[in-house]
Amino acid sequence: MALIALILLPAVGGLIAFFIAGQGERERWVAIATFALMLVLLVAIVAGAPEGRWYAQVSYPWVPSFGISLDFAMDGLSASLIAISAGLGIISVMASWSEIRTQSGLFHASLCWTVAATIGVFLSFDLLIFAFFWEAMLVPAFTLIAVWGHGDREGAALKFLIFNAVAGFGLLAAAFALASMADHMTFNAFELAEMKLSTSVQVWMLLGFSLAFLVKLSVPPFHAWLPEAHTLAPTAGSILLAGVLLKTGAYGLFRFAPMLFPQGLAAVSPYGIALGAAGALYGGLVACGQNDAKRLVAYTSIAHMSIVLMGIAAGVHYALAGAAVEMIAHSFSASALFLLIGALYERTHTRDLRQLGGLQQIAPRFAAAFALFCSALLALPGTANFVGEALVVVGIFQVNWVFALLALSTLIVSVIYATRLLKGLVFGQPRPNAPLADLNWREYWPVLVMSLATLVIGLYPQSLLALLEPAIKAALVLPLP
Amino acid sequence: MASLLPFVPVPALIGFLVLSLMPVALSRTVVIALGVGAAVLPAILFAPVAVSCLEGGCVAGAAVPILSIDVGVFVAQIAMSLDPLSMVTGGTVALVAALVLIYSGAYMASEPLPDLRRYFALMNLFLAGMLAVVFAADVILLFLGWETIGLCSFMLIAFYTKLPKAVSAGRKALITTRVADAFLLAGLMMLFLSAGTTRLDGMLAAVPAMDPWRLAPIAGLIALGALGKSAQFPFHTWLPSAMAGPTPVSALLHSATMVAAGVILLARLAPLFAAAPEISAMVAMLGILTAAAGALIALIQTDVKKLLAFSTMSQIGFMVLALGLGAPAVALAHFAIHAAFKSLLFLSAGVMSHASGGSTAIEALRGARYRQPWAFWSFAIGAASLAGLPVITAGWYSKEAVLAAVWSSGPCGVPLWLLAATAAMLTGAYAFRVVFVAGSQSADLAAPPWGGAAVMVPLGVLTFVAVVGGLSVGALIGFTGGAPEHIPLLPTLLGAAAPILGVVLARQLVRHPRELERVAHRLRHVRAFRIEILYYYYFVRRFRTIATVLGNADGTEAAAQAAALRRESIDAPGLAADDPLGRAFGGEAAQPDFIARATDGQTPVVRLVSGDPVGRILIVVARVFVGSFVARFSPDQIDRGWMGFAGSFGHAWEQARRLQTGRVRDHSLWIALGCAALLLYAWGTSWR
Amino acid sequence: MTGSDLIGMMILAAGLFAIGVFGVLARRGIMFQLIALEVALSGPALGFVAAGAYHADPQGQGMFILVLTLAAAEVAVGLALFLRIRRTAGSDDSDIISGMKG
Amino acid sequence: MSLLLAIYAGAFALVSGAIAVTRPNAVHALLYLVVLLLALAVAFFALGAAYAAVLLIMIYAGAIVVLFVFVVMTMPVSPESVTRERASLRGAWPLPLLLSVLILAPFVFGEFGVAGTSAAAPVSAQEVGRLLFGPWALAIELASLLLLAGLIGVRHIGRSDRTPRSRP
Repeated sequence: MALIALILLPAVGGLIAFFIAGQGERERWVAIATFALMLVLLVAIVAGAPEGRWYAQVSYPWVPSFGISLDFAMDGLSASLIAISAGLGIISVMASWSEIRTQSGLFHASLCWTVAATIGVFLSFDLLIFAFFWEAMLVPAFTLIAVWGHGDREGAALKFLIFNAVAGFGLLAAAFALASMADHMTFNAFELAEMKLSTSVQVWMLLGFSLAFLVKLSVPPFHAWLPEAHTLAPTAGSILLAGVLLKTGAYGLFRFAPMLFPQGLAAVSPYGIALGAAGALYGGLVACGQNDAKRLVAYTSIAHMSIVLMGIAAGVHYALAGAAVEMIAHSFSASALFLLIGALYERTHTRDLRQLGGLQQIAPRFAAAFALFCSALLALPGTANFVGEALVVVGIFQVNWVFALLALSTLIVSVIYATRLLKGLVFGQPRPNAPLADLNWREYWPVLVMSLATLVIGLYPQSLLALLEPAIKAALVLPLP
Repeated sequence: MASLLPFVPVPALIGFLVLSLMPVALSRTVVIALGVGAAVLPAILFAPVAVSCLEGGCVAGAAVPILSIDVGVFVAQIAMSLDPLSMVTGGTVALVAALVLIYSGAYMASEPLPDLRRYFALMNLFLAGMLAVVFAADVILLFLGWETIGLCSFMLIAFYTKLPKAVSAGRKALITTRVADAFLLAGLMMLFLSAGTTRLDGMLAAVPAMDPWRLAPIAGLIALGALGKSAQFPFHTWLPSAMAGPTPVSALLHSATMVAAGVILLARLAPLFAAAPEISAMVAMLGILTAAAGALIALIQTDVKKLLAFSTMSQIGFMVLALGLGAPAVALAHFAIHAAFKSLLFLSAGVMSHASGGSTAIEALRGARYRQPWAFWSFAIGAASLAGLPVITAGWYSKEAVLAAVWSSGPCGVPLWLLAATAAMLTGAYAFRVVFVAGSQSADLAAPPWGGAAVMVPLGVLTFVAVVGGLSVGALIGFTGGAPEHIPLLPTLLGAAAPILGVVLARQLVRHPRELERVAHRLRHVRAFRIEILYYYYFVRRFRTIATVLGNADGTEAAAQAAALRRESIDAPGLAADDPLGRAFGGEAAQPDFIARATDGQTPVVRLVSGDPVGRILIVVARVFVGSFVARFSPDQIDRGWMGFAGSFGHAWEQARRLQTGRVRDHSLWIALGCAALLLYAWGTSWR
Repeated sequence: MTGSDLIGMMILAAGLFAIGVFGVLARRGIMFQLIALEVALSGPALGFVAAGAYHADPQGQGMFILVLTLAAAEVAVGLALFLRIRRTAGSDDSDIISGMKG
Repeated sequence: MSLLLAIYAGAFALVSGAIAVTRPNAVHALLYLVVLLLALAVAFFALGAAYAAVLLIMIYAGAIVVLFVFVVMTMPVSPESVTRERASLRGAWPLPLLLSVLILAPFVFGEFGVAGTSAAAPVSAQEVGRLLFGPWALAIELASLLLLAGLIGVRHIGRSDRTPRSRP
């Protein structure tokens, strides 16, 4: 029951925020309260969880004739992702304190509804409900970009919607095909996992599923929507997009691909790794050429998510652990960078690397934050990204050392774009007569929390790995250790 | 009592921490008391463990786990091993260290307080590190101890920081051993990767399963690492120059314990080397080579400490020879006995040189017999044991065991035995050369009052061990799992004759110093023996020239000029303007346009500082890479592809529109067509 | 009434329907299309009654009655449209009204 | 109840339908339509569906076709309209013919599995009435709704003095 409450809470919170949106900050505090309440509820669930992998499991038959039932379950992986979503929710509200003036009620409502839908994705184990939340996620995200974005925001929002909605059909089609194959039609992922399908059928099903996941994961050639969506979205929008929405793709692949189609994934895994490696390299190289800071970070997200894909496709223990950690680490680094660049944009109204610079002399806090998260971007040891990417590369070495070399080259490219971002923003001479206010408390505390998280996971990954261990074991496909 | 083992090195560690980090100013006596106490305690703590071991408490491979680090993907187990090997070596190290520290309590008393405190802290840290190496049952603790003793040897060699020679000797020792440690680390890592566990016994269990082409490099690398630390042939240059440190340091580190760490490691990993015969053969060759060369060079030395250093190198050559031929137990026995009499020699030489004004030249010791009778006689007994005079000294038993092992080690055993015997004879020669010089008459007989219990006790104990220790050699070999070799009478007799011959040769050399000079002079010119200079010309000098070229010290003014340019923030167009190499490229026009285009007018990626040719090449390559390769990616072709695809829908719509004529007839035509198609399909599939 | 007889009647009904469709498609005049529509409608009517007869089930004729009502309503509206078009567009050619042209 | 008569009448209806559809002159087409309906009625009688046949004649031929006649009367059947119809028909008949053949083919060549014979007793009007006012009551209501819709549609379209309202 608690799990359904976890989904309804942000939904209802959004509704309340929408209706009481008078002048003043009421709806912002309601949003923050909702997300805080969610975190408390999550902690309560995890604390009171029985032994074993699942912290909580609930199942209500909804349409028995078609075998559709509301079954939600939460384990280590989904718990941490939900915690991040709620945390990023609070951070995005704080980040858009001064930025959003018009219709802020609707803004905070769509923030809450996006998080509600993503939590639905993280919890649901019924394929139809999963597909429902998968599509439901797009609507509030679309409004976030379309209404409060910059520049050609409608175009970017439309592109985002078309890409993801069309890909969602792949998921839906595969889900229905899979459900109908069961002797009695059922959408429950656990029952479907028991079905013995031939490898070729599994591969086709996997392609259907992974179409949706790859587009949401924005692995090149499916990444075209991400740069515009992230660049033209408001700060809160890009934080949520990078921190939460990208993770639903990774989560789906991590959870359902090995569970439903083990042989399929094993057969496809070399191509998956190759795609991931090529994508990471492509994302990195394109990022090197960008002049707009936010676009650069958007392309780095593409590179990092391709690395996650490589980890999952490799299927060995190290790689999966690496992918899981990389997912979470990327949430912190990407959203922090978007927050900082957004704050910078609010002050200087430009994101062009060639015009910015010299933060070191005039805004030390900015410079410090950028330095830390740029180092996280290039996976400096000691940051969580390093743990993720190192484990992925080690895992891939076990599978195939050629791809591992390719993966390593992505790390090299990551140095190029990370240092370019750092040089563009922090070093060099500040523009002569441009006084820049340093980070105020609203922006400083979220960045502090996220940098602490990155460093703690970076220096002591055991804390996170223990949490994710059951999920990783369940996702093991290849016979390798 | 076995669980006491992990606590044996702890007092030494605490001693180090207290002495080095305690902010409180300690008085001289407290420092000495603390230093010596912290060094003696491990020996005391070790006694009960040894007793329980003797009663059969320890079997090969038993280990006391200390802590385990769970790295998520595998569990690293740090443990200390409780087997005969660590008992024997641990006992020797603890005993010798305790005695040397007691001796140095008196010997170093005249040092200024801060140096004294630093000395005792470092000696205690060394003891802790050495015990860690000796007891380690897993690779992590082993390498931790290994590096600590390397560090302490550098700090202790360079103890007299004011002497430039000592500091350079320290650096030389550190660099050589670090190079060897790098080999060792590589070997251990490869061993870990193929064995999958960090525990030594686990690794040794995995050795038979490993295929030979993977095992050979591992064994080779580890052997190189061990030989480096034990100052064997390719890495031996640092040991003689390490004598620049204080005598107790040379006594403890560079004679008994540290240099033998390599031997201990090779003994512990004996099954690994047994599985790699060609590597063991190489090790044996290096051992015998160093033994012979060390003995020969020691013969022509004029400084007693240098002589003893070469003697240590030669004796360890014997041990390595025994190891190479697959007799680790014999090597360990020789190590134990050698540690005793070599530290005895060093300590007594220290006393004699201290008494004769501090110089360690052999000539300066002339007449020490009458000035320092105690010290002289203990030195003489030590020398006897080193030479291996038959029956009466411990050295003979252990050397005899080594020679027996060499004799019965397969086909080429006999020639090796001959070489080893000549080396033994030379050892006898250079050992007794010093004794005869020290024993002869000398003018100034005044013996300044020096010594005292703190010096005499260690010398006494060591002399006792040097003499009586021999009886225990057989038991030691049996205890550490080796089988004593039974060889025919003739080689044993010849083995016994060799040292006596050595003594006669020594007497000849002392009586006719001039021949020795001629021999020494000729030897010094033999290129093979001028290894010291060899190293200098081939490695050090070349390295220095490259470093200066790269550093391009004269490039500094170019840097200053560049900085000036930048300050006025003149946006010099890229490479050419402010950088000497740029000009060398042919001035302004030469700068390729694609670099400018790539960095599209923004300030060049990196302002090139000082004339660093290699650095600049990298920068140019990076910018070319950015310019030509990355630039092609910047407008994200895939994104344009998708938008093009989306655009194509526009044209498709144009055609589609023409279809919609709006006439009722056409629309109903399409409807009818659809209906016909459906009927055909239905007929095709279900009606049959 | 054997099965093959029923098949025969069905074929006749289909024939009627086919002719009706031909008429609607081939003729440009709205009136002629309406007439063709009536012919097409009579096809299913025959089919229903034949099936009803075969199974001796009144539902066949029930359906026929529904077809009748459909025909009536449809003709009424069709003719009203025809008159309307003739008054506004001035001709009874169905191609004139192509306002829906894409 | 003779099957032969039913099939013969059906065929006759088919032929008259074909002719009705291809007449350039509207009145001729209408007349052939009436012939078709009458033939159909004969077929219904042959099939034992007397009630349906009577309805067909009364309502279909009697009322609906008469409606047609009224409207055709208002149409000037001038010789040039006839020639125009003939020209338009000549130019456009191949494709629709192909299409109607395509629609007919499955029925003709499809081997339907209707096996066995059934005692095809004539269905009396009582049974049809009992059906209509029994289980089919709702169907009849819907039929009446359909007619009402037709009525309203005709009234709305048929109004002459409609002033064209400006679109909102």
